Amino acid sequence: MSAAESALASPSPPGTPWWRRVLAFVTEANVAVVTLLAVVGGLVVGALLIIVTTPATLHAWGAVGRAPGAAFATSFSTVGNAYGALFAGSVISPSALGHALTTGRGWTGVFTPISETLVSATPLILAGTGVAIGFSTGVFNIGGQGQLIAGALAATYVGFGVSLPLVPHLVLVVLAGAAGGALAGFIPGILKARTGAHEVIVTIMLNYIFLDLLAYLLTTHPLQQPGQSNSISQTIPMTARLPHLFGSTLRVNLGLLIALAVAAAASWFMRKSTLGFEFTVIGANPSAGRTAGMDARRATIAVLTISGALVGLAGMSTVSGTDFFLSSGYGGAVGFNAITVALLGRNRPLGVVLGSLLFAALSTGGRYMQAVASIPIDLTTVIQAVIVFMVATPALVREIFRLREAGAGKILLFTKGWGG
Amino acid sequence: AGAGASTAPRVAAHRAPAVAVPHAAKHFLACEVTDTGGINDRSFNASAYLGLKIAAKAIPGLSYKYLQSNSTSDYAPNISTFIGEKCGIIITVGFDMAQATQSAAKKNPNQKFAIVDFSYTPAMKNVLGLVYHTNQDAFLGGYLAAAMSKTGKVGTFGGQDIPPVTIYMDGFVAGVRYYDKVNHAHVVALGWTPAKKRNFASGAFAGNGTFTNDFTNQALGKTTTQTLIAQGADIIFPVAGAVGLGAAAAVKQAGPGHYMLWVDTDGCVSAPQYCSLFISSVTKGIAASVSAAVEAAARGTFHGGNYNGTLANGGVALAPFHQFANKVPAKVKAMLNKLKAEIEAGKISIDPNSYPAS
Amino acid sequence: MSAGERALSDAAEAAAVDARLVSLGRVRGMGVFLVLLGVVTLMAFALGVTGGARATFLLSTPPSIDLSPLVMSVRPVAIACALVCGGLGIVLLVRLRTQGSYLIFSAGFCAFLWAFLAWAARGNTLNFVQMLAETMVAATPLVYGSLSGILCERSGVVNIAIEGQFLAGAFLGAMIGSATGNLWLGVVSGAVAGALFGALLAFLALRYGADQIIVGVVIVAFCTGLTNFLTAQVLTPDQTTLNSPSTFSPFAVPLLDKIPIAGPVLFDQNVFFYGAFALLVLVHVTLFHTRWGLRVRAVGEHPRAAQSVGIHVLSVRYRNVILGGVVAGIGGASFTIGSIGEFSAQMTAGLGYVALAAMIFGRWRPFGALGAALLFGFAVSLQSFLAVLSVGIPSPFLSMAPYVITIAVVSGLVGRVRPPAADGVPYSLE
Amino acid sequence: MRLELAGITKRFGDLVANDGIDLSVEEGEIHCLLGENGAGKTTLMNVLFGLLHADGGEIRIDGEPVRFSDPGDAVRRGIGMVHQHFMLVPVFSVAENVVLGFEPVRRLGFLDRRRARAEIRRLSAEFGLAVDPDALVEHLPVGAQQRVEILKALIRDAKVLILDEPTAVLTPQETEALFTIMRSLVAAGRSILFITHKLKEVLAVADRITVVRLGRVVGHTTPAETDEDQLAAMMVGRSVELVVHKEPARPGEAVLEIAGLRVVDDRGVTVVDDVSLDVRAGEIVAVAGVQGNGQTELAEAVTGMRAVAAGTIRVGGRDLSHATPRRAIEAGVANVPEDRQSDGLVLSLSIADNLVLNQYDRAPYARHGARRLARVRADGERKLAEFDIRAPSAAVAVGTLSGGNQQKVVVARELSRPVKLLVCSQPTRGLDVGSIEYVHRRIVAERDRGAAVLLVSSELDEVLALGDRVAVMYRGRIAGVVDPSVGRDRIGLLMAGIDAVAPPPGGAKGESP
Ligand SMILES: Nc1ncnc2c1ncn2[C@@H]1O[C@H](COP(=O)(O)OP(=O)(O)OP(=O)(O)O)[C@@H](O)[C@H]1O
Ligand SMILES: Nc1ncnc2c1ncn2[C@@H]1O[C@H](COP(=O)(O)OP(=O)(O)OP(=O)(O)O)[C@@H](O)[C@H]1O
Ligand SMILES: [Mg+2]
Ligand SMILES: [Mg+2]
Repeated sequence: MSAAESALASPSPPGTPWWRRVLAFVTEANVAVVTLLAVVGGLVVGALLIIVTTPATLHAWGAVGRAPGAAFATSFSTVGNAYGALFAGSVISPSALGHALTTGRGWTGVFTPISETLVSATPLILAGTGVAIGFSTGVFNIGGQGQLIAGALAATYVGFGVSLPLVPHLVLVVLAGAAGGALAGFIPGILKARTGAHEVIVTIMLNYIFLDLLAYLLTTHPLQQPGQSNSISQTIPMTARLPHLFGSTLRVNLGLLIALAVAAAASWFMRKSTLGFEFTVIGANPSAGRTAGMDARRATIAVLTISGALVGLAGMSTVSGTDFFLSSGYGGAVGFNAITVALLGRNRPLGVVLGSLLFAALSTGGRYMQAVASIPIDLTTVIQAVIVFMVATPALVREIFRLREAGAGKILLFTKGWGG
Repeated sequence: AGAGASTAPRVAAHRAPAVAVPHAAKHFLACEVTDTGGINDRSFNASAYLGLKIAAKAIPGLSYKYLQSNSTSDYAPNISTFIGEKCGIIITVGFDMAQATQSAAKKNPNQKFAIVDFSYTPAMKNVLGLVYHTNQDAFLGGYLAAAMSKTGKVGTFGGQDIPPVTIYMDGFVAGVRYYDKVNHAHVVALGWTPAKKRNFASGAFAGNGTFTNDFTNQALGKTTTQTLIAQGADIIFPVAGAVGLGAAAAVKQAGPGHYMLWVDTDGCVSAPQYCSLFISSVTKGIAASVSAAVEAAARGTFHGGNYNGTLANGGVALAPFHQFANKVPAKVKAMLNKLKAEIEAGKISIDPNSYPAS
Repeated sequence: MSAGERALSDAAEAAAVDARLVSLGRVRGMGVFLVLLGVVTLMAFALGVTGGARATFLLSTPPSIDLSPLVMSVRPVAIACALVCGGLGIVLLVRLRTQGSYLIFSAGFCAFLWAFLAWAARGNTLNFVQMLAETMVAATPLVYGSLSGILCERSGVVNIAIEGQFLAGAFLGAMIGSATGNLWLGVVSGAVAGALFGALLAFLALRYGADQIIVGVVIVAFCTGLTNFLTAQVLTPDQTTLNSPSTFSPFAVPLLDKIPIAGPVLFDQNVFFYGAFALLVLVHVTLFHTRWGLRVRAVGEHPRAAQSVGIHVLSVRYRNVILGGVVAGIGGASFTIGSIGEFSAQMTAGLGYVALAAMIFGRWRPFGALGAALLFGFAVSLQSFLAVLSVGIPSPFLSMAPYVITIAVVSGLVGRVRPPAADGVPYSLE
Repeated sequence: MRLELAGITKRFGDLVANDGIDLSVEEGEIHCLLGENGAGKTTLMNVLFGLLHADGGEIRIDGEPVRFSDPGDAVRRGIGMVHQHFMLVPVFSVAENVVLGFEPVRRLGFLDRRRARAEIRRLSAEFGLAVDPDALVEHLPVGAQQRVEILKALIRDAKVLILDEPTAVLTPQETEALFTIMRSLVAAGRSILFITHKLKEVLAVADRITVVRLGRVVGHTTPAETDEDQLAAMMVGRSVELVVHKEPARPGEAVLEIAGLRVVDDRGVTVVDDVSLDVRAGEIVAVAGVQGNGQTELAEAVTGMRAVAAGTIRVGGRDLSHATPRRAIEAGVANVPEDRQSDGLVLSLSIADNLVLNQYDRAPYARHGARRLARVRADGERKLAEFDIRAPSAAVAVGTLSGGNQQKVVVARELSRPVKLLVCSQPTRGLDVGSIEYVHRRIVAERDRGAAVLLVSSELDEVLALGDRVAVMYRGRIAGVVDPSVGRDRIGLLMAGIDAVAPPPGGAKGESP
């Protein structure tokens, strides 16, 4: 269920004053509250990690007997700096804002952080939605990384391979990205349907296979940059790049809109489309689906293909949105973060969007945090993990924060096991 | 390979004793953006960072920091973050970052950059490209390895089939073949067979060799090395950054009579626990040239362009023998010095294909 | 007994299903595949070489007693193998019975492999023994990982966190082993690290009914981030004291190590290897022959049934998940103090997931998982030898070989698997 | 041993499953607990067995109050339970299942399988519970599985044995065998709490009877002082038609034509062997047979669920020999599957969704690939009323309904579209008299509407009550097609593969495989 929905669903008899209803809402373990507290929890854990691993604070705590005040002061300032940077780097930097307000210039500087956050949220939304569709059909797609690469490869080839005017070229590139990912998803799909090979195994293996394939293609004509002997691809032309939304300096681009559109479509698809319903049924009880005339094999293939296509779009969105070329370092953790984001969003596109924004903010902020406070960016991974831990166990959050059991908007988080 | 028009070793010129120049002394921030290998890769990222540290020692008031890149998509934002941080100079590491660096440099003509393992043609005003002719010292390493091998087989492998790696292996193989030629020996170099003709754009392989396709998976490095040893090699030359530690583990396990050449840095400094295995190291003066570039920038004497590290300007070198100082025959040492001189003078070829393979 | 009873017994026969049997379609597939392989062998390896080409296989390395190397003339060997391979394929097709089909197939496939190796090593020498030895080494962490998985999932808890437990074990093992200079302490702390995350999984999944796969996935993310973070913050600044442990060196088992081939392959390894096999036997025996094992499996198959005979489902699961953590933690330690020495970020390179695959592939049975692990290990070792023999296959394709082979086997031979019935299903009394 | 339940109350959320139930079981008696679906019988037994914890009331053994925190306690106090949904591990052997939690071990906790077998053989002999200790439970017919459950209780030396709807899944022979066992048990001084929906059985074996409805006790009685109609009325709270009223069939032309049908399972074993059978419009052909003799596979083949190896299946002239379930559905075949929970319903989905499970993508429930959820819901509510499915609304998950109502959902779905052929397998398994009456009426109505009905049932009463013709299957073949009037015994023997004329081969011992 979506946060929005649970907000409406908070059960309190009509005629209770609004503030009572608000109070009731914020003290019950509904999605919104739990997620918020999860974020708090994540930041707390992160803060502790900073304190116990920063020499300065450790030193201060060593002398806590003599100067307890100092210990706290140092800890606070260290954590404060770090998290200040985290915020400034991901949402808005107060100093930049102040500067802009006073001088009236440098507004782009004000919006850069949020733009960067949106940029790194884009592939997460797409890939996360893809994985979520799989989950809600009982298919566990760990192949995000592979499908990402496949999509990126296809988009790149079409990007430099063909020359067309902007619009048709872009359309082609987008389709190519989807197609590439779809192919990478189709493989485990068909294997599971025809031979029963478990998608978890196959998708994991495909991740490595695509990594190696990328490495190979990058040193091979035509992908490799001409005259370049390094494993680096040709750069895609302007016509194949997703246009920026707000001027050249802010990198947030059309990819974001595509991602949001896809999420909305997916939400509709899972809730209202007949195929989505078929997926749900087969995810919940394949044999019942079969009795009702559904084709479980076809559905399995379709699910993994669609799931792959969306992840492939994520690959496209990075190549033609921000990178414009491929190299061996491509991809990073997007494929795996997609899984976490899907879970954080409870397999609901809306949730995935929100989750992606949160994750993106943490990692863009993390970059700035490392630059300013020299706290390794990996801290944000830890924070992200803790958040999902807590979202996945509302009962725990309820206990820690003494919340009431939620009526409506109760959190139901599930995946299917191996399913055989 | 990579024989770029060697401009005068400008950078090296500034590596005189570091006297703190007042106007540079107040505050200067030097920044490094790592590639996906990470700051602790025991290879060019680490070396570049060492360069920053050296510069910081040399120049009071110089502070430094780094940003980790986890994927290609991080390069541009990492660079712009540092631009926002008012870094005096930004060191970018690896050809992966060439594009990001170039566009950032174009956008910010006053921002100084130095990029490791890449050179721009035409050269840029505010970017210093640092490239190293490591086939020169690798040639010496190959000769040394061949001379020290008891089994008549030496082995090498790379982290990935890319020029910064294979150029080492070319030199190494050339050195081995040269040894065979002049000593009528039959030492074989496993792990890399350079193609007669290099032609990347066509997609033909620049040779046929052993690669881990990974700069971090040390276990793979260990397996590969054990394989080389199993196939008879007794001296291993891994060209794969931290994966080399896997190689070291394997060599150590293989027991006495098995040794190796470390790469990029002096192994006895960067991986001291294995110093007893390192006959020598085929180094690449990243730290020195980076620190030189930083110091130049701090002193306001920075010029863009390209820097080619060679044996001649000390940009590449064969490291000291350390524990092998008296195990390496004097004859060999003398020969190495002679070869060094000849290479500097361009008197002998370091192209593997100019010598017959045995 | 009444006629009805008789009818029942007949009915029972009629209804009997053996889940372990492979379907005939699959047998047919295997047959066809073998025949094709036979043809390939003939074309590529027999006719594809010059008549006189010879390949030499080293069959003995120290410490085993000396065997003279095996020198083969490639073409005849390849032809023989082709015949065996194709022949067995035809056997499968004509007898079309499921019993023993795996055996026949494996035999045929081995014939193909032999021909392939002979071809790859033509005009060259292949250290066959070392190839097998490396297979073992590569398989070892996978054995730990899949055993961990089996321990958890046999009791009905999905443990996707193996990769994370590997990392934690590798990290703490290296750090403690290095700081104290005592490798055994390293092993212990590796186990502790694994156990901690096992406990976390158990706590969240069992006490709070959190989804096991979600918690697992997140534990991996958590461990990755944490070890990366601590490596940068704690280890790197103090590399020499905190992150340069020595490593367990192999020790040869007296006498046994003299056995040709088996000696160097099985009896000249380090403690983690021997440990893995000891553990393997231990888990198998306890799981299938003791009261403990019976109850664990009951809990994993049908918790309510177990509970209805007074077995405490949750405590069984707690125990097993934590045990699984211990095993995975030790496996993790083998990456550092059992192999390389120092810890480096994400050094487990996804092997935790491969171990998971091995467990599924091995049908949640220790020796099945061993088979999977060995297959994967062999593929790893094979690709590195092929690279050194420079057979002319682009190296990226060589490195994808293990993964391709795994997929081929999983879809070609294994097919649909049957996990413990209650695997991943949260359990609550009411 | 004397067992008393006093004022037992159990709530699930706001639903009161047991409401102050009083009950006592004397030593050496068979006490029947009777009640419609959802009355709270199983819940009560689970409380008694320590699987659930009562919200009120107490349990007394020989007058002394006891608390069962888990089944372990109950077992220790001599209570054994055979659950409605078997508590057996399918992949375990009989022996492993029986001794589970009670294992004989040698040193180091190694299982002593030999002792387990011996013990089981002893008990089997003592109480005539024929079962092979080494057989895998998943290979056993339900009757044998039931005996395993009983053995489980006996090996723990249960004084009071709870049997929750043990006969729901049994054939007449199996039921008879069970009764013999029950009698020998009470003869040995044990007492039995026996739950069933089948009034005949109650009257046959009960010493005393307690009837519950909506979680309350509505009365105690004995077989002597009551009869089926009275019991039915007590259970359901209204008078129930126990005999199915149907006019003699007026068969039309053949709708289902099966010729030389052979079905092979995925191991190559022939499970349906050269079966030829016609079902005509307006007639009900009941297929009788012991579980696992091919009748299930026959139904599956007809509904397109299972591949056909040889022969043809035609429905209304259309060849469906190699049809998918979907094509069968489109050809007008309705399918009430044997196992409603695993094949018939998606328990996690709403009633409304389940009601359109095979129509979800057709008008009026979908347009251009988009579902019309509002319409689905509206129709759901309508059918709730039409088929008298007891549920708060069509939006609730089917899983929360009791067995009877779940089955009504399946029937409602299959019958609310034009049907040429209705295939129903075990349509009333586990249902109470009220629901049975309802389902039977529906099936007959469908016949009279002119549909052909293929009814697969191991419930002899049902076969006799509904079938216009009875086809008996044995080992995949049709042992004979007879008129229901030939009577139970003849049909029972056919089911056992014994032609009535031939004398039954006596003394065959041992359970296979
Ligand atoms: N993927 C999703 N993302 C966010 N919220 C969702 C999603 N799916 C469902 N919801 C929430 O759950 C509610 C119920 O979903 P459902 O599909 O039943 O819509 P509905 O109310 O039946 O639509 P209609 O009124 O057209 O029948 C939706 O109104 C929406 O608020
Ligand atoms: N675990 C549970 N949670 C919520 N409700 C339950 C649970 N178990 C049973 N119920 C409800 O309690 C009521 C009594 O269920 P119970 O299974 O005892 O009925 P029953 O008499 O056994 O019916 P049947 O004859 O179908 O077995 C039913 O309405 C059922 O839906
Ligand atoms: Mg019941
Ligand atoms: Mg019930």
